[in-house]
Amino acid sequence: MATTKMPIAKALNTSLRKAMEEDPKVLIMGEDVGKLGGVFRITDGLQKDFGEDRVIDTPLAESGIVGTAIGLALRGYRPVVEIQFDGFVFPAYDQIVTQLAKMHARSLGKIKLPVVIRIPYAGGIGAVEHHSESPEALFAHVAGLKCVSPSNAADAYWMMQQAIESDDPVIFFEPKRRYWDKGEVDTESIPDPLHAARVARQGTDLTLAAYGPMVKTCLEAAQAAADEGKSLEVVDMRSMSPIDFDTVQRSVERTGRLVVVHEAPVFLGTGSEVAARITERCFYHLEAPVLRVGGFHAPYPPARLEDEYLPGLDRVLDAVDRALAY
Amino acid sequence: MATTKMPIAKALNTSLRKAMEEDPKVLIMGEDVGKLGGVFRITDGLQKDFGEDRVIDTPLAESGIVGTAIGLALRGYRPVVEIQFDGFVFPAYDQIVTQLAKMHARSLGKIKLPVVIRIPYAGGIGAVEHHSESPEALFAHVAGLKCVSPSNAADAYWMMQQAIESDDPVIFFEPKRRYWDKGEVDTESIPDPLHAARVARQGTDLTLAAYGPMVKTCLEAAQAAADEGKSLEVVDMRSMSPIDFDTVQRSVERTGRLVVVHEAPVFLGTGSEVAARITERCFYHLEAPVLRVGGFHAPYPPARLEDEYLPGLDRVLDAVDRALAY
Amino acid sequence: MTVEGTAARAKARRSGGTAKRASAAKKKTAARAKAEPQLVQLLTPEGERVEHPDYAIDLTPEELRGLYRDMVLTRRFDAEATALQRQGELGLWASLLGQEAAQIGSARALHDDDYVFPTYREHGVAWCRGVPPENLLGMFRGVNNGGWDPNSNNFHLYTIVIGSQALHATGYAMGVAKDGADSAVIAYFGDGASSQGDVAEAFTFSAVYNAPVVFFCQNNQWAISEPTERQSRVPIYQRAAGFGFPGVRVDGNDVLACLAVTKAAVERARSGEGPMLVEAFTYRMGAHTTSDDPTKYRRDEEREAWEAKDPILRLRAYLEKEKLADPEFLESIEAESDTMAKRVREAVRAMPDPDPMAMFEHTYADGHALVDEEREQFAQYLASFADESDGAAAAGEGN
Amino acid sequence: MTVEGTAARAKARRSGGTAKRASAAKKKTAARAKAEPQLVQLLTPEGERVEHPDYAIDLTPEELRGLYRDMVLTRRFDAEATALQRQGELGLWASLLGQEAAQIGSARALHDDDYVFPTYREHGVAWCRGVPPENLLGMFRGVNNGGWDPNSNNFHLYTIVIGSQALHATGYAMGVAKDGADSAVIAYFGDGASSQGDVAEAFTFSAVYNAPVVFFCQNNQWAISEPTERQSRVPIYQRAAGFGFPGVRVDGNDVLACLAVTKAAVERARSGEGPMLVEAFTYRMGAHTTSDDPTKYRRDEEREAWEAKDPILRLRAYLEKEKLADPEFLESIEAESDTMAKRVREAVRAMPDPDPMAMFEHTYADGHALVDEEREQFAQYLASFADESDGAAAAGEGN
Ligand SMILES: Cc1ncc(C[n+]2csc(CCOP(=O)(O)OP(=O)(O)O)c2C)c(N)n1
Ligand SMILES: Cc1ncc(C[n+]2csc(CCOP(=O)(O)OP(=O)(O)O)c2C)c(N)n1
Ligand SMILES: [Mg+2]
Ligand SMILES: [Mg+2]
Repeated sequence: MATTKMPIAKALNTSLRKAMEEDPKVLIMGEDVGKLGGVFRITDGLQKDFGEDRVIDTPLAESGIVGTAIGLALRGYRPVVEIQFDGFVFPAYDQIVTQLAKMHARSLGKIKLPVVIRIPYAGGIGAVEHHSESPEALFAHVAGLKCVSPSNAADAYWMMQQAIESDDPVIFFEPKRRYWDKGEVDTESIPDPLHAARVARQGTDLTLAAYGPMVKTCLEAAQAAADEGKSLEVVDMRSMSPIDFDTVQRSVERTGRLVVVHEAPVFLGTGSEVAARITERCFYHLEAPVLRVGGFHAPYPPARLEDEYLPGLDRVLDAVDRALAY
Repeated sequence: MATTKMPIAKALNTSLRKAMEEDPKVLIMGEDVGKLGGVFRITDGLQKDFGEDRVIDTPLAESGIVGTAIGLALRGYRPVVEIQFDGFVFPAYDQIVTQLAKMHARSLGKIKLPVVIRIPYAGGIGAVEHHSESPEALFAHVAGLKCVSPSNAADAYWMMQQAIESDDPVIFFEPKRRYWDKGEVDTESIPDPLHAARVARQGTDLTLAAYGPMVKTCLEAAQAAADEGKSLEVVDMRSMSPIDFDTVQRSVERTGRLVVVHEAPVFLGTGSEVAARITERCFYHLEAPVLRVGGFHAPYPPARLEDEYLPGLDRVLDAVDRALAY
Repeated sequence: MTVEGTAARAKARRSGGTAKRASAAKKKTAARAKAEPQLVQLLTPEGERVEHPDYAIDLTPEELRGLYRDMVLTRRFDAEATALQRQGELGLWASLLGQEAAQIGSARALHDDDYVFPTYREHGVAWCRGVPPENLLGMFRGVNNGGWDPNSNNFHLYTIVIGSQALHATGYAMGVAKDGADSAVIAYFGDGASSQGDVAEAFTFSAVYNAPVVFFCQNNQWAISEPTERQSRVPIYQRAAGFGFPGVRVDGNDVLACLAVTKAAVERARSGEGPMLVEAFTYRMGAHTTSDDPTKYRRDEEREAWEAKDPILRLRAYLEKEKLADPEFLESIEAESDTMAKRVREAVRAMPDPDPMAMFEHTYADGHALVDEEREQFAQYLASFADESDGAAAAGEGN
Repeated sequence: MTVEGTAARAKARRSGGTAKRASAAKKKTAARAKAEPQLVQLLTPEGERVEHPDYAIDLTPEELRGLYRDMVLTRRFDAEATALQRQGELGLWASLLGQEAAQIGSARALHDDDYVFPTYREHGVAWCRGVPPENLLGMFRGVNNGGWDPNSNNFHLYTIVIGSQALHATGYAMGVAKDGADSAVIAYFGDGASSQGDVAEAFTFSAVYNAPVVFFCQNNQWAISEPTERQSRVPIYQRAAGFGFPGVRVDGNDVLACLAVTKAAVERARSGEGPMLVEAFTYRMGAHTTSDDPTKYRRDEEREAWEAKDPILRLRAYLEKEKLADPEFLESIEAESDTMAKRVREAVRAMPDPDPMAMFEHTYADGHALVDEEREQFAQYLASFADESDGAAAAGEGN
């Protein structure tokens, strides 16, 4: 078994390298992805080994990056685009929502756009404005896109492989503050399907559902709760579009209670959809309303406030307590 | 009393004219808003009377329109921007989300950006692609923006007055297929607050919540249901950010059942937030899960399919029946 | 000049207005008007053949007649589509009337393996690429959002959001270069679209990567109700130089000049010299679309002046003068037009409405659980009516 | 050329690659290198005063010393901020090292009633506008996202998303013109930002409305790790002509030239002649920010070559040669620098962390029900800890 312990960042780098080795049509595009290897070094060493023709430093224009990636995909390439930080994806939003998401349908299936857009997202790294946002709901709402976020190194490796293989556009949200978290990666195992959720910890009293950076937080919360005698199940959703409601539903049917956790603002965040749909599916199983823990309806705050803004153990457990109190 | 019967389009035109007369800082900007008076004629006659300096035909660049509107607002103007159709707002999305929405907070309150962005939205007019979309959730999720949509002529008149008076950016969604629906407008009455919902029809068995174009559909559904002996209450939400949950909650506390209706796709549409929050607030009052009727997770379909795609009487009543069956 | 530091600097105060600005602006406008550039022209409005030092062209009689045929058939198709809209068969139509030379000339400069990215008005280009004309009408009828396979004719789907396709063309051309292929790519857009950031970004990317793409801007003088002065205060072809590639303005109503200039531009691209911008100076003779009423914003005289420059009459005058077209030929083209129009009309009328379940197809290539769920629910919903009409009365009226 | 119609057109097929492209591209590059344009320069790297036909300047000794003082203090402030970042007082710092002349020269060309739209690196411009230097540090410390009132000094907040502010400046300038005021607006941006569609749209809008705005591009040769060739294959100042207004390249390490050229540009704007683009050719001597490691992508020799062109040494050499600055003056500036640095250091260390409840302030000017609800809930949540610590132990650890 080819199992190695590596951080998420390295798992992504390894996965990109493998995809490039296996398919000459795979390209990397973005700002500073070449010599520098990206500001987070996710593409480190790739330009050196695959050349400037396949690892492309682009002009500083996100609409241009995604727009030309679409053109390259039309020509048969499989571009993997890096957006430097979450807050800089919006200049490309029109190309993503209006073209990338809709061209397959517009062509009645004749055009396929296997484009991956990698976005290091979410907070917790003490950064300045626009470097800590969680915009996933703004993409998941849009039909034609798929959205995923790994929470650990093995998923980072495999989900990137699967995203690149996908013939649909995938917005790949990378939990930047977890880049250095290490985990075992088995490059010869058989991975879960890209859009399947997974029970990351079993429990009986309440289900915590999360994805990306908040999975770790939820696992820690579950541990803390266990010390207090509460048994929490943690579902790693992994995919925000589609959402694997079946897995969440099965868990809630067992536990009767659900708290959804994400960094993105609660209002119209992905948690609202989980709450609405799981309530519909589990109306007679729920002993408490689905509660949500997430960001506030405010711009992401300056770094010195982010610990207050971000859902942490205490806020998760506060919601757990409230749900259990029903 | 200055009450006149007029279509929504005329009410908007009258309201814009009034705002321009009363405040020389109010400007109109957009594509074809001048001589042509806009493709829907909402700004008809305004350039003739207020001049090219106040009713500004812009270059065809939506980011430029919103970006310069921000600059004009910084200089003390109150721009009212027209986006020609819903699907064309995305080139401006970065300026709206990253600048317009956040600059007040970024400046710790020192900068105010009283910009109104008018978007004729939603479907039902048999148009080609990009001319029938309902992107409101993509704006309502973003802190710093306010989002409203009138359903009738009186609201169109007054809500536009209030949006222009507001010191916050307002995304003003105009239900384009209702432009020609007539209603009484009393220009001397005292309007409801801009973000207050309103019970548009009283009922006892179930609440229908909707805004913009779907209010009429819901009122018709309520009428049809009445003929079958079911008493539906209709709440005209009017505002999607903030949502007046109190009014919806009070209604649901009376009826015990809620169906939310919008044209936008159900998945992560505003209905998901209404469902999640009302379930939280009314957990012990709800006799059925909150159901949602809306668009499918697909690009807006070609015109010959829109009658199937759009929520109509039958689909609303189907959801009503399902909710009542609990 | 103030050179003191922080402390000495007084709080800023705005001074009152002056009239300086207005008069200077006026001077500017006058200077601009004088600087109107020359067009590349090979055929005058009167049908005289003229030469241009940089752009020569030598066509066989058959080729010349072919261009005439293309233009006449395209115009006829366009008129038929307008009529079909009036008759309620189409929801909308965007006429190319007046732009036949720009479209046919540029499209006939292309090879089969070149790739075309159109706007929503390139019906003449589509014709030259071999897209069956009736296929263009699906989206205007509302039965689809693009009714042909882009790869069958290397002719991309119509793009409605203006300017976006310039980037797709650039990316495609970057791929052509990567493949080492020697084909070219052409992106069409309008004078209005030239203001979009996406078009500027396409200029930047194509220049930086030396991509084999030709930007073909049909400056038809109007973007719905806005004249070109709302988009630029200098001729649009001049935009290119500042991005590091050449631009040229061609008489867009002169099919020979459009052909010659586009040919030169695609040859340049193919031989690795990178992008080029062609501005075809032409005129939108009709309304923006069938929904538009140009009397609201432009004067009839303008249109009338352009009628004298008609692209078809001009070529016809030349053909007749040179005895390249006899009445028989001209009649045969008319007859062919009639047949084509009839065929198109019948084909459109026969276009079936799509099946409602088609809404759930093609959102994704690899499937999506939510779409499956919604498809299933909608099918059940539809089925419930069947049940009801078997049994009791339907619940509501209409959908 | 193919002139047959639909039926005769064969299905498109791509032909194989050729080597033509590569060799042509090489030729191009060679031609480009030759065409490097002249910079406007008034002070050579050796400190010699030279004249330029279009840009004269005549400064008093005091003004010259003022420019020197501005540059030295700015550099010292910048170094102090870098040190503060290393000491953990700031989360990040974007150094302007090497760009002092571009910033001080351009900023000293402005009137108090002109309005400035900076990027995130215009610390020298902020200094000239009278923004207390420590106020710039709040956002880099993470206590706010912009710590000054833009209207106090007509100096807008730092804009991080590159290029966006060019449109704000243009809109502001459109407003100035509407008001009939005779002030000007200046928008700063970098070579990297010049690729953004927003910058092109700002060029379009400013030209079409003849807005009194100066676009000041500091081409510091790098956009993080990307050299300017990744953004443009011709000098950036040439971009302007294609939008219908002048562009000029100035020696960005020559404070006199930057002052003279910017002065001409803002005067032009004020007198109603519309926008102008100034490209200040300079160099980012340090890392992009304190998070960046330039050894990954650029060679030391490049930096060393630019050291010889240092903007401060150059002015100092001139002042000394002309006997405009004696040791006493130079020492006084050093002393002033020390004092300023100390004050800044102390001010930063004293900056309090914001109150958590501040998250709920200023999202809206007129309030918002959801914010009120969340504020209330969060206050209750915080209060619950107070309760608990009164009574039992806290539920979890950390937030
Ligand atoms: C981004 C965007 N904004 C607005 C529109 C609405 N619109 C459709 S065509 C058009 C005018 C385009 O003018 P031009 O580019 O000159 O092309 P023409 O129609 O003259 O061929 C406008 C504003 C659009 N399609 N896309
Ligand atoms: C839209 C956007 N994309 C990416 C970034 C990340 N980023 C910050 S600065 C920078 C480089 C900017 O280079 P340039 O414009 O030359 O300015 P300089 O930093 O050299 O002053 C990048 C890519 C950003 N801030 N905004
Ligand atoms: Mg046009
Ligand atoms: Mg730079």
